[in-house]
Amino acid sequence: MRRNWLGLRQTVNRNRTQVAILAGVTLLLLFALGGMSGGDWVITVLRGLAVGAVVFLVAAGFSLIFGLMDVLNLAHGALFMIGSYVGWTVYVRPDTAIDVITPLLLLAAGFGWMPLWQALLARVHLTSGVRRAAPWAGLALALALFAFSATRYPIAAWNPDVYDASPIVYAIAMDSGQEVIAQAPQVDGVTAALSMAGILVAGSLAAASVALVGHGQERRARRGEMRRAFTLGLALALSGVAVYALNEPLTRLIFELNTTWRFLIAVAAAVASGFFLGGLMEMTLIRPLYLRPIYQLMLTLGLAVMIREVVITIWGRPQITMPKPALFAGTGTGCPAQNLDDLLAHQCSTISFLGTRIRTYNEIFIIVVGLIVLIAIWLLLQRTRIGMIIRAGVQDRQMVEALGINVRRVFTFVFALGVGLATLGGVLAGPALGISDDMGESLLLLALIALAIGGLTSYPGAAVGAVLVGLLQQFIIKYGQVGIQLPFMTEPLKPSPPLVPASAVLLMVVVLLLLPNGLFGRKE
Amino acid sequence: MRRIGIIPSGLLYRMMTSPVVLEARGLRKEFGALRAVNDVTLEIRAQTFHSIIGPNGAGKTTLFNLLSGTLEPTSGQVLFNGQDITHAPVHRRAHLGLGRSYQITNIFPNLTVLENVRLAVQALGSDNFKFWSANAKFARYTERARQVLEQVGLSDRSLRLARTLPQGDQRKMELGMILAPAPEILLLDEPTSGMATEQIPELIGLIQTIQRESRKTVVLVEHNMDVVMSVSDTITVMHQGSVLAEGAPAAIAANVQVQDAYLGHSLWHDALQQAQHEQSARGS
Amino acid sequence: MPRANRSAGILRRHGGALGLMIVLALLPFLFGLLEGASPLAVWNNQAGASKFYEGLLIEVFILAVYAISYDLVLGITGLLSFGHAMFFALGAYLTGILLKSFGLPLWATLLAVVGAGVLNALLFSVVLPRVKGITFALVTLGFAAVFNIVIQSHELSDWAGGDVGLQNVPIPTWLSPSDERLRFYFIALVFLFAVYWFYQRFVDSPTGRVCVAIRENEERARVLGYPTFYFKIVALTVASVTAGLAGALHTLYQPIVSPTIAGLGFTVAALLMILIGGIGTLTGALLGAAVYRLVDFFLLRFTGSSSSFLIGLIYIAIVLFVPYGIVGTWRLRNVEWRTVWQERLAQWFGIKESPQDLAPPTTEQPPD
Amino acid sequence: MTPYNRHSMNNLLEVLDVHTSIGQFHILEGVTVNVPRGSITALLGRNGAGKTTTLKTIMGLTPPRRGQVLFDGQPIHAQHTFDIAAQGIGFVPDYRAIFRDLTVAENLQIAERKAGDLARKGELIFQLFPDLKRLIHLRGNQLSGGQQQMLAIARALVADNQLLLIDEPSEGLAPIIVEQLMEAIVQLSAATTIVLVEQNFAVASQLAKHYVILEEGRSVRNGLMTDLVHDHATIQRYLGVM
Repeated sequence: MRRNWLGLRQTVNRNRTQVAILAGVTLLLLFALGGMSGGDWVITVLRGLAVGAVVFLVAAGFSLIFGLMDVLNLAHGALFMIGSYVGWTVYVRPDTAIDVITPLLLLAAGFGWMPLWQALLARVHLTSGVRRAAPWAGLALALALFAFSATRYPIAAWNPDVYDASPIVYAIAMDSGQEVIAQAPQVDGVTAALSMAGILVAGSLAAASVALVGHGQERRARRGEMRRAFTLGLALALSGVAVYALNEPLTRLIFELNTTWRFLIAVAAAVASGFFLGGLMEMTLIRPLYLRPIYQLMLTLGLAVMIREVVITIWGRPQITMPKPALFAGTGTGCPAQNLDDLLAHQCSTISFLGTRIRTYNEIFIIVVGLIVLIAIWLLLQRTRIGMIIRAGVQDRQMVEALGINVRRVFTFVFALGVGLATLGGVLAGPALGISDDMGESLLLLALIALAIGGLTSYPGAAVGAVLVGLLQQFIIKYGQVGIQLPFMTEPLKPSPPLVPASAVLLMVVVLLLLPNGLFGRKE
Repeated sequence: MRRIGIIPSGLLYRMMTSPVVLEARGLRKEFGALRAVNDVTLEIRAQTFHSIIGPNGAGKTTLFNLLSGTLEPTSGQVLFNGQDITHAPVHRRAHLGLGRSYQITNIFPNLTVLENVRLAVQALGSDNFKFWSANAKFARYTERARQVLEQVGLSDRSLRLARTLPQGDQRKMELGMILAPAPEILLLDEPTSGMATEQIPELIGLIQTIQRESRKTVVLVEHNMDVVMSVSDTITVMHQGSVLAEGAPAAIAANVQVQDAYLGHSLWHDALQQAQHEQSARGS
Repeated sequence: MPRANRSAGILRRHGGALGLMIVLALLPFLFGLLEGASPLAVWNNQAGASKFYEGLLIEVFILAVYAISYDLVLGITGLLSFGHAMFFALGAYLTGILLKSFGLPLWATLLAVVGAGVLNALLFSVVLPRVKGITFALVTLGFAAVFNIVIQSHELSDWAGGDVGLQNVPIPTWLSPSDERLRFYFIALVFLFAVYWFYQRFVDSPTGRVCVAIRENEERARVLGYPTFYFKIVALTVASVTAGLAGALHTLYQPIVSPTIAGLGFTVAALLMILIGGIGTLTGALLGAAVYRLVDFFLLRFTGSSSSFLIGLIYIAIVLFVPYGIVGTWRLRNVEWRTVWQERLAQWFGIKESPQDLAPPTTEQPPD
Repeated sequence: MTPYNRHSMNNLLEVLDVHTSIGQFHILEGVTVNVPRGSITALLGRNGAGKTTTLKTIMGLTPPRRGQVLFDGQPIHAQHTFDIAAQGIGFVPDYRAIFRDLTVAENLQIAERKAGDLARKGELIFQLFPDLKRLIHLRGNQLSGGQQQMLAIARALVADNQLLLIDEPSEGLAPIIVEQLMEAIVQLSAATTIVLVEQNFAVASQLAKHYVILEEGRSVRNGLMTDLVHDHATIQRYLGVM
């Protein structure tokens, strides 16, 4: 025991500043207890933790990506937003989501065959001029073909420009218990088949164009890779066709489900889309730029702008809501819940506690999910081989490679995982915070602040930073309502709303000035 | 200094009596658990040629970094002309008259050779903040830079971008960058590393000439023992972060401890001795 | 050096810039002629295509000044600052507020803008000894974000207009952008070239060279004896003041100030401009600003609302395929060419170089 | 016959006229190294001569601009580092590159190429470096320099490697530790081909059978170590040792 104690003392001595800051924050938290009622304090802490959980999901992915491959993915906020919108679509309009699956799978099939295109193109000798121009021509052609084919494929969708058919209206309808299924445009089988074929060709063409960018670099094809790629592409294409054939029964099936289940499916879809997008992004856009960090910044920023435009075009500009799943939406008899039994029996949306109401989704569920993810990723990092490789890679990428480990594949996985976490955050935040086209930017800023506080590449740092940012924000908001009694002042001071984001930034600046590498950052 | 060999009495006199320019007192630097420099006390006397030798990892470069201010010591003091400069920032030391070179070429790669050296001259002038005057006006800096380039034999390449020079010329240019502001003491960390064998005597000769003619103090880290033995007034041998021995070249050459440290365990040492023996037997 | 010789040298070195300035000065009249309007009509600020393009070019000039100031920070001195929009926005807002709410005369306003610019640069410099690289980027991003938030806050809305922005700033009639646009055009043009000239001089001065040295190898510069901290302050101050003045001009031209110019997006715009033109080249910043604004304008005109999508696409393409920017790519060839020729001449004729003919201090490579 | 076709089955590794640049700097300008099977080949030369870069070029960490690297007769110079390593090359860099936050056990586990590698090789490793067994739960940053060096070599032994590239194993270590390491390397060389970069000539001369001297990024001399030991002029000229 004595030795242990000595070890602790050493740790404390070595990290004096960290300990001081954490102690200071804890003291402030306790001090805050004096300024407001116990119920207020609890709810503020919970809200802080919930915001922290969402920020953590974005920050953790960002930090994993930055730590392992030194890529500052400024599109991370936009991808978080994508999670929200994809989740919303699957949740509120599953019919549209199912309609969209087919074209997406067909498009993916083309990219799945990428090794085939690479091998095929490697046999063709191209002059440098052609090699430079062809990808562009190919991409343009693919885009045109896709636009032409996709618009002819039957998709039942909303229309953001017409209020009666806008996402807002569908969300409200769902919240009030009605299900409005828009009719898909009537299309005969031949047109649908043709458009599907067109999408498949467009995807293949795009993939081939991307493959052409790396043309000319010697690369030994691995045995089995071709066959695997072929099977993967074929499976994707066939499942695309299958979804088309089973469209109606699938739609019916999903509409019959409870909203809780639907929400689960939405979460899964959002995470999957994030995973897929992340992987695709790493393979096509980030990989050529590993040695040019400033250009990565520009690229990811450009991507963020583009994603936002796409989102505005598809879902429209106004903020849309996402109804809470049934499990957290009960308001009838027995609600707000007074105890755990009530809560389980009536699936209440709120719990009564110390004279205030705690919202089960916003202030409990999100925190629980955040905790689960925190532990799951921690286990992944500490207990699995891939986690070991990631931890090693953060320190010394080259050495990991020199041990014979395909770091590129790990990169792709981590990028996909990081974006998957962001989209998970997005879909979770949807019902609590609402969905709008500027949510990505503000959350990215918060995540960056959290990371700067915690240490850019530290996993525990991301968690602590996110929680600190969340708590600080919520306490300032709360004090904005109840006012804070400061010494030497007669009137209680009420911090105004702009102070909320500003306070987080100020915290970051202070921490960075004291510890340039953040709380848990390693000195380089 | 236990054993001092036969050295010219004038030099001995200078070594013993000339004032101490740079002094390290109980200097220590720890990187985590590693003690890279361990209680090093060192006196560099004015206008001497002082070499520091030792196996790789003996802490020579760390010691240099402590002396030049790139690193701050964990404990101990650095004195320059009696003034405590342990915590003086790097640029202050330069103004006091401390110039240093690096083991790995450390230059402004995308500037021309002339500009590299000119920046070194300008550094200690008083025109650094004249942002409204064209550079061309300060001909004296350019003149001095040219003069230095002439001295190190690079005047015909002054307009090339530094990074396009071969390694050996880059080292010469670096030497020029240190010489340019005419510092009182030059700390040279393996100035010959990466140079072709033929070029080494030339560069060392250059350093020696400069040291003698302009009465500078030179501290040199070097692996080439021929060079070290022929040019040094004093040699300090470092081993595992500490000073193992100090003295005139002859004394160091004869020091068994030093031989051991440089050659590792006696097993390998014996083998080499044997080889040397055979060779001298054949030679005679 | 004989005087005549010297002026010839100036002409040779700045000939391109002078020529461009003359062309730009004549451009409104050219537009007028193309449209069938006489130069006199253009002179009298009659409505028409010429007046419209004058406006577009004024915007380009203002953006160019803004971009060149960012190039000094990032491209010349190598400081990755993500809060540059604050320099511009502070100037813009201060001009608007002082003219509108306090009724200050224009000269006093501009003086205040310069003062505020210096203070702003000092604020950014305070953190310099502590944080480097990406952390500096984050801290500056933080400063700018706080400014953006504060300027949009409810408490300041009486002065700054909240999230709508500052409206109807009173502009002195002699400078009115609607009635005296040609005069405004010339002022903006002269301002741009004055700034460009100043920046060229700055980079070519002892101080500027040290800034370049700091970008190339800060550690080495320090060991040579440069207190690099102060040089970074100087660079930031120069950039801050010029960006602030560009902001002031922006307010004078627009009469409204939208909060978007205080956002991260506007810093990114500066980054894009210098990346398009070529980082660390000064001239590239001007070119980049022109490309940025004109592409934006024409895309918006021909493709409507999907233009920002296309712009994003174009930037990604530039990143992937023109990595050194327009001027950077051009200069990459040029310097090598020049070095080769100088060496050849020296070899053939024994010609020695003169100090003026030093290769440009700017790099051909981005400092990444 | 051009040098590019000259391949001898006796050589496990052949580096043929390799040129490498790092960034804008040309580091290697014509390095040729033949590594015969089953012995230790030492790369000698002064600081900055390009020894470390040669090893990195073999590993594909700094791919060559020109020239070829043949491993077992197969060209590997255009491959990714992980592909090169997976063919059976172990790398021990001069900075040891121990993963600081991983335990000793994890540092070894990560080098497994197929499941069970460590179980099979554990005995050999712990026989060579008994210390490591004792330290198995410590983290990389808690080890001393000598222990780190042992771990770095041990890590390269976990997978079935035919060739080991070891960069400056004795750097900064106490003579007694160096001796232990040398013993281990001698034992290893019985079964594995080794390329060794060693600054300490006395150490290198005892270990290696063949040598290659590099200078200014070029290979300038090669041959049998037994001959070099007597060639005092060459030692003096290129290595500058006493």
